[in-house]
Parts: sequence; C-alpha cells; structure tokens
Amino acid sequence: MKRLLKKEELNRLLLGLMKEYDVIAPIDEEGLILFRPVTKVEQVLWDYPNSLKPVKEFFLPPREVLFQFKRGKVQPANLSLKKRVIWGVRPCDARSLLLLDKVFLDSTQDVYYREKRKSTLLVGLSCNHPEKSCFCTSFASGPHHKEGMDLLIADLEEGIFLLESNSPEGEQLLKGRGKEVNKIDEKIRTKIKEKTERKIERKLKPSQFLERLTNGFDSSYWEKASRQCISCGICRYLCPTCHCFDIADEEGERVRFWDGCSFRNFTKMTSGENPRFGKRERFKQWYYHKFGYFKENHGVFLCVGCGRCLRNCPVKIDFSEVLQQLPAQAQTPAREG
Amino acid sequence: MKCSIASDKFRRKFAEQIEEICGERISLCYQCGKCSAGCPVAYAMDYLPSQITRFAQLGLIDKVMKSSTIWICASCQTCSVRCPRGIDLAKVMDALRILAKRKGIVPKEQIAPLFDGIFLGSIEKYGRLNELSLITKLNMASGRPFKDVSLLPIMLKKGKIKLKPQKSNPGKEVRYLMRKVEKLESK
Amino acid sequence: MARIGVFVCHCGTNISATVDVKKVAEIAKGFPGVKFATDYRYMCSEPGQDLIQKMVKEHNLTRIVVAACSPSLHEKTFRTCTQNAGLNPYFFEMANIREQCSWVHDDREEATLKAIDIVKLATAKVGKNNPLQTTFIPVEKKVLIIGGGISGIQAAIDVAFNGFKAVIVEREPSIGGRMAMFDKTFPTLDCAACILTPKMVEVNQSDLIKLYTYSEVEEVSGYVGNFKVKIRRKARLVDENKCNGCGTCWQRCPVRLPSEFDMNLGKRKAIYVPFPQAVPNVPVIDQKHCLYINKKKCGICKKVCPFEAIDYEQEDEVIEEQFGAIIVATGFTMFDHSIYGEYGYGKYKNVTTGLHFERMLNSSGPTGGKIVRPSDGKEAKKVVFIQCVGSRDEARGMPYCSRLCCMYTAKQALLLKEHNPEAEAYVFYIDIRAAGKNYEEFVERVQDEYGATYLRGRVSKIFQRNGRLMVRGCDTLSGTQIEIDADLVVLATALIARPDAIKLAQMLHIPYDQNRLFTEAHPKLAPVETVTTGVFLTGACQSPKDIPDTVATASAASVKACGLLSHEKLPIDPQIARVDVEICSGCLACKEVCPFGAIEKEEIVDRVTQQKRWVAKVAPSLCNGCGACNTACRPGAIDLDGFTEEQIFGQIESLTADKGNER
Amino acid sequence: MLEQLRKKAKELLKNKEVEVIIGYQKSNNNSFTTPCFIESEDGVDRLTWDEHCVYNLSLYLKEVKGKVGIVAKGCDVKSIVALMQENQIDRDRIKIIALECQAQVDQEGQILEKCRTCQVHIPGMYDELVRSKTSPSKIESKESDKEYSVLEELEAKSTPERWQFWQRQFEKCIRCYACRQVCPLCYCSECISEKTAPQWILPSPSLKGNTTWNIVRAFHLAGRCIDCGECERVCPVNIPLRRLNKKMEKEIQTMFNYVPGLDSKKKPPLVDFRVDDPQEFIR
Repeated sequence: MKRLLKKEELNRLLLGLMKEYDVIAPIDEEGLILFRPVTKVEQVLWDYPNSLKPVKEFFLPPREVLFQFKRGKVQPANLSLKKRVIWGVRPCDARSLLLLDKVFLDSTQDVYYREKRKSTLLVGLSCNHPEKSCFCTSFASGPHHKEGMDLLIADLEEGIFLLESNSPEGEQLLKGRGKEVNKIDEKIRTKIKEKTERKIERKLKPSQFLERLTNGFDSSYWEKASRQCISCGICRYLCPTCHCFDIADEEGERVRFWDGCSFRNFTKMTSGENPRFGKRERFKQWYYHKFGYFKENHGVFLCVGCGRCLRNCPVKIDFSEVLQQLPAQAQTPAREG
Repeated sequence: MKCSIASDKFRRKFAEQIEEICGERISLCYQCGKCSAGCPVAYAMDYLPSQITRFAQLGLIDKVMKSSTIWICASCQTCSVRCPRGIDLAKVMDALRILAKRKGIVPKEQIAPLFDGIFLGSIEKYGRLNELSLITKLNMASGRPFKDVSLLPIMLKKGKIKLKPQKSNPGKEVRYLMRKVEKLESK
Repeated sequence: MARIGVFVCHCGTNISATVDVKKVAEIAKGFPGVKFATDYRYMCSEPGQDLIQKMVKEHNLTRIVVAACSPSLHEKTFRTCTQNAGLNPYFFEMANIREQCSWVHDDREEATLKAIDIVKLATAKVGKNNPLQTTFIPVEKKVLIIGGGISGIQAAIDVAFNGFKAVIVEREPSIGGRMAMFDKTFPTLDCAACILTPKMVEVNQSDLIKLYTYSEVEEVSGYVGNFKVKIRRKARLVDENKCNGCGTCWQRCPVRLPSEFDMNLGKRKAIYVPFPQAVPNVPVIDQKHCLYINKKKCGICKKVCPFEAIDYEQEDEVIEEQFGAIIVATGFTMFDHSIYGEYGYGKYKNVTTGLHFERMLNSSGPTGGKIVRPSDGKEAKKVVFIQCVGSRDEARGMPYCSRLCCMYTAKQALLLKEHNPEAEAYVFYIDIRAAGKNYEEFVERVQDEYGATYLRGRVSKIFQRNGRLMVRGCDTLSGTQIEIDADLVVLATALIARPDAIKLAQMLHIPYDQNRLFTEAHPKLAPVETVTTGVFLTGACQSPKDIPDTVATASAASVKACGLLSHEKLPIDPQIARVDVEICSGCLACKEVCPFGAIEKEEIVDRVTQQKRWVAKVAPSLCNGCGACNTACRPGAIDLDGFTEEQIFGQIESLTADKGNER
Repeated sequence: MLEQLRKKAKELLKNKEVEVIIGYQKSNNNSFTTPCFIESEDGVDRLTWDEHCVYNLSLYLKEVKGKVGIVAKGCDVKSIVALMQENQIDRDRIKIIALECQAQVDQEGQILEKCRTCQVHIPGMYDELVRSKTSPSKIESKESDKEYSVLEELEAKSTPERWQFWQRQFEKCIRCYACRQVCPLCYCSECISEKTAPQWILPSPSLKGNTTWNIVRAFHLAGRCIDCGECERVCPVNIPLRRLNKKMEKEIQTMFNYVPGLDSKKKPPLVDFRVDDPQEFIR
C-alpha cells in the first residue's frame, strides 16, 4: 500500500505511534545524531546524514544482561518488551538487520535478539542527501530501498511524503491516512531516487572480492594496508553489521557486550596463545569475515555500504578501497600501499 | 637579678672556711633539692637550704650572710640525714652562722642570735642554764616583755622553773672552756 | 577447594576481655571454605600449636588462619607450626584481632563485629594463597667497611678475627678518623693515640684486611651476598708501593698550609701525611696547592725522593670489587655553629670548639700541649665551656642530644686543670648527661676535685669588653645572671650527619631520618641492621656515639656481617614482587620507584612476536616485598607473592558480598 | 616547506640513514591527510604537509622496527621525548624531521583547541628542521599564556556539578578504546582494562566501567601526557578527554613544576622521589 501524506499528517502518524508504542527516532544529542527514545515530535530529525551509531544497538545492545546471579541463585533476564517503533531508519541500516537476522535467527535462535526483533516495527526514511563516504549501491542496497522495513517514508520534498508499506503491520499503520498515490507522484519519486543514486560516487566491484580474498590470504599487501591502522574499535563498533560480542560476569550479572576483531585480546586464549596477535591479521580478518566467510556461508556480503567506517576512522583509512587495491593475483603485491 | 659571681680564688677560700669550721665540702652539692624538700621550717625561710648552698658555692657571701635561712634553721638534721652526697647541712648552717657572727652580720630582727648570746651568758655565769633569766632576758631584749608571763605560775607550780638560779659546781671549768674557745676563735 | 581451619586466640584476657572469641569462632564456621573453627587460651603456646597440628590431621585442613596478635610477633611461629603440620608455610594467614582490635576498642559488641570482619578477610585471603618456596643465593665472603675511623677499624679487626676478608675504604689519606685527633679519652684518661695506634697497625698488618685510603665508594649495586661496589682511588701522586714514609719530601716542600688535622691551628705542607702515626705512612700531594701541579715549578719532592715514589702523572683509578656484606662506618661531622651569631664565632678568634681544644691539649699538637689564646698565643687561664651548641635546639640546631659533649667537656675541663692548676674552668650546661660506666663519678670528680665551676644555663651572648671576652649567661640554680671574663671559650658543638650522608644512603638503599642519620631496622631489636639486608651500621653515622658505644656497635655489626658470611647460601623470603613479562611493557617505572634497587632491566625474546624487548626483572634477594613497584605498574604486570591482587580482591569481595547490593 | 621536506626525506632514504619514513599523505578524497610509510626515494613525492596533518605519528614508532625517519610537529616531538624517558624507543634509530607548525585544523576548518595555546611551534628536538620562510603567525601569541583557560569553566563548577558533568560524558563512552589506541603513551602491550584476573575495570560499556576506565586512563597519563589532544579528536562520541588530561597536567605542574615531553633527561615526577616533594596530600 502506498499513500501520500503531508508533513502535518505524518506528524500526526508519529504522534499516534507515540501513544501506542515506545518510539525511537534520530535526535541531536549535544551534536551527536543518535537514535534515542522520543516523546515529542519536535525532537525528531527529518533531514540528517546517517546516525553516528547504527540501529543494531537496539537489537544487539552495547551491553546486555543475560541473567543475574547471586550466591548460586540465577535470575533470568526479563525478555518481554513493550512494542516499539524505530522511526527514521535509513535503508542501509534496515538492510543490516536482515544480515544480522542470518546470524541470530537462521539456525540457532538467539532469544535476546529475537524478542527485540519481534517487538519492533521499523519505519524507514529514504535518503536524499547521501554523504561522500556512502557506497550502499555497491552492496545490494540503495537510498530508497524498502527492504527490511515495515514502512518506508520517501521525502518528495516540498512537504509531501510518499509512504509505502512493506509488511502487514506497515499496511495497518497506513490504513485511512493521506491520499492515494498516482503515477505523477511515482514519477517524482523515481526521479528523486535516481538523482540520489547518482550522487553516490563511490562504486565498488564486489564481484571480484571473493576470488581476490582467496588468493590473497598470505599476501604481504595486508602488512602495508594495515600499517596506518591503530587497532581501535570504531569501525567495528559503528558498523551496522558487525556483531561480535564478549561475555563476562560483572558483579552478579552475566553480560554480553560488543567486542571487535581489531582488538588484540579478541582471540587471546587462556593458554596465552593468540592466533591473531598481529595487527595485520586482525585488520585482515574484518575483510575476510565480511566479504569472504559470510559470503561463503550466507551468500551475501556482510556490508551495507553505510560508510560509517570511512567517516569515523581516526586515521582516515579508506576501507572501501582496501579490497579494490588487493592484488588480483597471489604474487607480489603493489610496492607501496 | 644580675650579679657577677665571685672570683675563683674567693669562692675557693669561702668553701675552705666552711670546711675548716664544720668539715663539710659544699662543692659536693649537686643541687638535687632534697634538703629543701624535707626542711620542716623551709616555709619561714627567705631562701631554701639548697639555694643557700648554691650561693655559697658561687661565693655570694652577702646573700648567704644576710639571709634569714641560716638563723631559722632549727638544726633538726633532717637534711643531713637525707643528703645523697652525705653533706651534713645542719653543720654547714652552723658554720655559716659562725661566719656571719664573726663578720658581725647579724640581722636585728632575728631572735636566734639573741637567744644564743643570752643562753651562753647564762652558762658562763652559772655553769648551767637558768631558764627564768633566759626567758626574761630574751623577752625583754626582743621587745616582748609579757610574752610568757601567763605561763609562769603553771611552770612554777610544776617545778619546771625555779626562781633561784641553780649553780653548777664546776662553773669554773665551763668558764675555762669558754675562754679557750674564744682564744681559738680569735686566732 | 581449600579446607580452612580458623583458630581464635584469647591471648589470656588481652583479646577475650574485649572480643567475644567464642562468637568469632562460631561465626567463622560459616565463612566460605571454613571446615573447622575453635578458640583457645594461648594459641602460641605449645598446646595451642599442637591443637592446630592435630586439627589439620583430624579435619584434613589445607589452610590455617590464626586470629591473634600482630604478625610481626608470631607469624613466624605459626608458619613453622603450619609447616610442621605438613602444609606449605605460606598456607597460613594471621588475623590481627589484638593490636588492631581488642587493644584499641572498648565496646565489646562492636569490637566482636570488627574481629569477625578481620577473620573473614583472612579466610578470604588464605583461600587464594599460593604455595611459596624459599630460595637461596650464594655469598661472597668479603665485607666492605665504609669509613676508617675507630668504628671501621674495630669492625675490620673483628671481621678478620672471624676469618673473613675485610676492605676498608677511607676518604682521608690515613685511617684513624676523629679519634686520632683526640688527646685523652674519658673517663679513664687513656691517651687516645696510645690505644688507637695499635689497632691501626693491626689493621695495616693483617693479611685479611685491605686498606683503600684516599678512596671513596662511588657506586653500589647488587644485593646481600653479592654487592658489586665501584671504588674510586683518588690520585695520591705518590706510589704507595715505593714510598717508605721517610719524610724527606715533606720536609723539603716549600708550601705551608693550614693543617686540617690540627683544625687549622697548625701547618702542613703541600705534600704531607696528616699526622705522624698515619696509616699508611705514605704522603699525598695536595693537588690544589702543589706548585708543580699548578705552575709546573718546584718539583722538589720528586727530586729529593730517594725511592722515586713521586708520580705527578698518577690519575684516579676506579676499581670494582664484590662483597657479601657492607658495614657503614662513616661517622659524623661537627655542627656549624656560625649560625649562632651571639657566640661570635669567626668574629672572636678566642671562641673555638671542642675539637680545637682537643688539638691544643695534645702534646704532639700544634701548641705542644699548651692551652693558648689563638688571638695572641698567650696562655689561656680562664676558660668557659659552653655545652649544647646546636644540640637540643629545635629552633636553629638539631633536636637531639649529642650525647658525648657532657663527657668530653668534663674531660677537657679536667685536663685544663691538669695542664695548669691555676686555670679556671667554667662550664655552662643544661643537664649533665653522664649515663655510662664511671661517667657520673667522673663529672663529680671534675667539679669536686678539680674545682670546675658548673653553671646551669645557656649562654646568651659573648662580647668583648676592654679587650677581654665577656660571656653572659645565667645560673638558673641560683637564679642569677652571670658574666664571666674569659681568655678562651670552647663550644661543645653538636655531632651531625655528614653532608653527603643522603647520597650514600641512596646508593645503599638504606633509609635515613629527618636529621640525615641512617636508620636502623629496629631501634631495639635490630640496632645495627638496616632494612636492606646485608648492610649494617656502626658508629656515629647512625646517631652520636662515644668511643665505647662505637666500638660495641662495630663489633655487633661485624658479628652480624660474619653471621651472613658464615652461610654458603642465604635464604630469601619468597613474599616478593614478581613480573609477568607477558604483560610488562618495559617502561621501568617500577625501577624508578623501587627503594631497594631491586629491579633491573632485562632483555627477553617475546614469546609471540619472537622479537627482543626490554622488561623489568626483580632481584629476589634485594626485594623487600614493599609493593611500591606494584602500584607504579600501569598494566598490572607486577604482583606481590603473598599479597597478590587476587588475594586482595578476594578480601574486598568477602567484605562487600554480604553487605547488601548497593548498586 | 613541502619541497624542503621531500628533499630531506629523499636524502635520508638515499643515504640509507633510514629504512622507512613515517609521514603524511593526501587521503583518498584529498581534503584530508592520512599517515603514510615511505620506503623508497620515489615514494617521497607522496609526502604532504598542510594544516590537516593532525596525526601524532610517534604512535607508530614502537611498532616500526629498524631505522626510521619520522615527520613530526612540535607536539609530536614531545611524545617522542616522553617515549624515550620511558625506555620505549631508542633515539639512535630515529631521525626526526621536525616541521615548524603554526596550527592544525579540524574537519570543519577550525583551529584546534590545543594549537591556540601551543608553545612549541618549532619542535624542541630534531635531526632535521623544516621551517617556513614566511612564518605567518595565525595565532595571537598572547593566547599561550592562557594554557589552562580550557579548564576554567570546569573548575568553576562545584564538585557534585563536576561529577555530574563527567558522568554524563562517560555515559556516552562505547569503549571502542580509540583514545587508548591513538595515544602514543598508551603503549602497554596489555592494558589494565584487559586484565581479567583480577578484573580492575568492568569490560562492558556500563557507566561504572566507563567511569573507571576513563579515570584510570587519566591517572595513568598523569605527568606523562604531552597534550597532543589525539584522544579527544578521535573520540567518536565527543567526550572532552583533553580537559581531563589537561587538569592532571596543571596539577602536576603546580605541584612539581614539571611539564612532560620537554626534557628527556628529567625524571617524570610520579616515578621520582625527592625529600622536598610536596606532601600536603597525605597529611
């Protein structure tokens, strides 16, 4: 179902949702654009580059209590959650959830993730002003993709919005709102969509990645590519698809929290052995996981091209280029990287 | 109070004088104060016995001679018995009194020197003490003529005082002894 | 899982009067891991220890906690007891419920609760104790003695008597120190030289004693049993092996200089031996004043020396030797009393110090034993001695009593009278401290027999009137202000630490007090030891001491040193710091903060990267387990055996676990 | 300046004085720079120098083995000094190509806070110095007097207010450890935050753990931090970390009259003991 809504009608839709659901939407928090629970329509941002942190934090939180214990008594975590809406999700982030679903729901189901996923509606906002670092079109996504959302809002500018449902729940929300969408509206939308897609200059050719990775595992290229890297966790933590975590006991709680393969202790074993001790191995692992192993296991790349890794890298490593420059052949790599 | 202590020679001479009279060495005193602490009449003295010793050590003769202490000392010998350095302080006091008398430094307000004179006079005259004349003479001389008058009848009644002086036979011998002492003293 | 036994001591009524020991034991039964708990009247008694050993067998205990007094008293007792029970001695913890509980509290209920917590901490810790093993290190059988005064000389003689080698390092050209400057010694009035020189000769002739005079210790590293010491042998410019001390050189030397040994009252030459009995009897050339060295003129000494012993080209030499123990005998120096302007030092030539007077008394001294006024050389008849100059003066001097001034002043007053019966001696004192065998009698004799006048009080001012020194003081005993016209004033200046004492202390890693005096390990029970094992103290570098005390500490220190050396190997306490080289990043902050110099740099090959890198290494024999490195280590690579982070965390957790969840 | 820089770099490589030069090159989108590692003479032309060279390259010194040349600004040289003091690098294998630097700018083109009070426009230690011919001063020199003015606002707050301020900041922390990783002085091979037996710092991003982490880091840098400001720059959630370190710097300067990174012969005060050290804090 597609409907055309004016700004005020859209606001009314949001206001209505706030009564029934916990609404999470992008806001400006002291200069940071973050998804946060909102109670007022005015707080919500409409025109924003993508949020600093991806929405994965609402499904795989940075810190999550699995259960509590005290002197032998175990108290399971409360999994029931109030119905919630994440409003204003960008298509890239929505797609990242589909990729995470493959990890957490495909075979063994992760109840913590599943319950959160089940009780959440995603209302997306298509992207008209992509950033220089964006490259979603290279990874089966795009600024106007509705994949993974219950409802997608497309900004047709001049205060008119085209809303398209993508699930029964989404359809339910749209019922009786705005007016029918006609062909002209569709045309305007296509035009905007194409214009936006053209703005995304960064184009990758992932089709060759798998082969290059297979050949390049031992390449000294990685040594040079990783040299600038400072092994922080920014790219991993801000990536919407990175999903590694660690588990620890903290004062009577067993918690699960984000971890990343860039950290030296990520693979450190009790014995002291560490198969990925070196920076180069840790740097490389990220690419092999995203574009090698995940592709082999799930048929898709574990990347949505949101560009956060590029934008936030402290030393301006161009992650999108690293694989482009990986030599196609296994032999001697380029002289300097 | 500012004063220079006496010269070494003078001090030594003074100490020797005392030693000559009573045989006690005041240089032994290390000022522990036990004499002053035990003296039963210290309350009435202007300087404590230990202070007198210190003055004597430093040769401050004037201070020693003019002090009431040497006259108030009752020679009870408490200090002598207790002195850790074995100084017989009662003897030293005696010596100081003798020296004072020799120098003619006898304070008028002190009864003790008066008493001594009258006492010795009585001995010289009678060969032994005549209590009645001693009391009468002493009270008259010290300007308190009626001091002990009320006691007289009781003492007479109990035979403690005789109106007539009792003479001792060997009065001559006593006088001889006293002459001899005077002779020695004047040397 | 550890099986813990808790034993709560009554200590008679020392603990039980304030702490409900039965209750403590009862509650301890409920602590994690505790399998047995009881109380007993005297745990340290033989039946008490038997009880522990019996219960270990009966209840199959693997860890012991004794709640009693301070570990400094009985930890060793119970460690041995634990060992005798068949357990590692470090599977024992002591809970101090006496000094830290019963003795300092009076509320029985509260004190009992506190005792329970203290025991809980100990049980939490003991459960995480690791078995520790005592290790051993070899011993170099040679003692270094720093300082060649009477203290160092006596120590060397005693070490040699015990059959061990000793090396004396003396800064001056001759051994002998201060005692060589004295005339006679109190209270016996023995001639100082007569009793000192035989010892100096003995040291010189002993096969076991080596003398490095005109030398200084420059660097000390290593640890007990294995000290490595660098010694700088200053250039004498005279070959010790060739010279036989004939004296031709100094007789002919044209340069006359004030003699330091004679307190500048006499003269010496630019090539000189400090005093006739010097050991070794080899002169040194004073490079600052030698005409040849400075102006390339003269050179007479070289020409006249029949043995060609003069070597102007000689240079300082630094030698390194290894020692098993070190005895510090660096002595003292005199307080600089010029700070007391009222005593007119420097202004009036006739105001001198005890050491000046001592040289004047000495018949081989600069005045040939005459007491004179330095101003005109005429005989001094009236001498005023002032005690406590710089001692017992918190405002401007040292807070402590210098301890021997009372005695040497009495001695000097006596000797003054012996030299000239006509002379007068006046002594201003605050208290007479004559606490020694025959000391009090001596002071009395000086007053009584020799007629020295003792005046109790400090001198306020020394000034000049009609060309004579006027000393204004007070006799508090008579309550009179006193002025004495004196020929000579002798100040009994305080004995103080040498100016470079701190440098030496830091080199040896021994502590010193606010007065820069070296600190003994325990003022009562370890008076000649320092906290650095293998370094011992003797003489006045520790506190002012007279000759008998100095000699006594010298013998004590040498016995302690020889005791160490008599072992083939030395055991070391295993409760020391340990570096986890996997974590150590080699910043060596630990090395900087270690007060014992126990940490050194070590190169290792990294297990993972296979590359060389620097890490910290603990020398077990030097480490005292103080934990300073532990706190300085940022990544937590250093842990302290016996006090590991796990143990401490365990203790904290045990206290917080049940105290409600305040999160 | 750039010409000079490239020339000197070329010489060093040519004469085999160094095997690699760590410098700056233009990043892919050209408006910024990124660190680069140059191992041959013909790579030298990639070197660049402008007001976007914010990175403190001394960070890489420890991991690059052998003889190495480094392009360094005044502030970067301070960290090299500190690393030498702490035994981390061997001065002999390092050639410092120092650059006179007026100021660096952030992504928005604003002059960095630290540059406004910079005292080391010309580095204090170097092997080669590249100076600008004109020396245009973008900075009012007076501002260097106000070194600690950045703290004024915080110091004016009451203790509870300050605590609240920092709690709000630490709440944001995601424990990406970028502050640690970018810090040249956070070189520990294993960080205390990674220690698990016992665990000093809760590893998950909880307020408690975050607070401990950030405060422990500030303490570990006390008397050592040379104020390159990199931690604050890289923090993805904008925690004003520089203020934390600057406060420590100020306290230590007041107490011990010591500024880190200026003299490699001096001992940092927190690993040094002197009898006359101020001891008010333990009274």
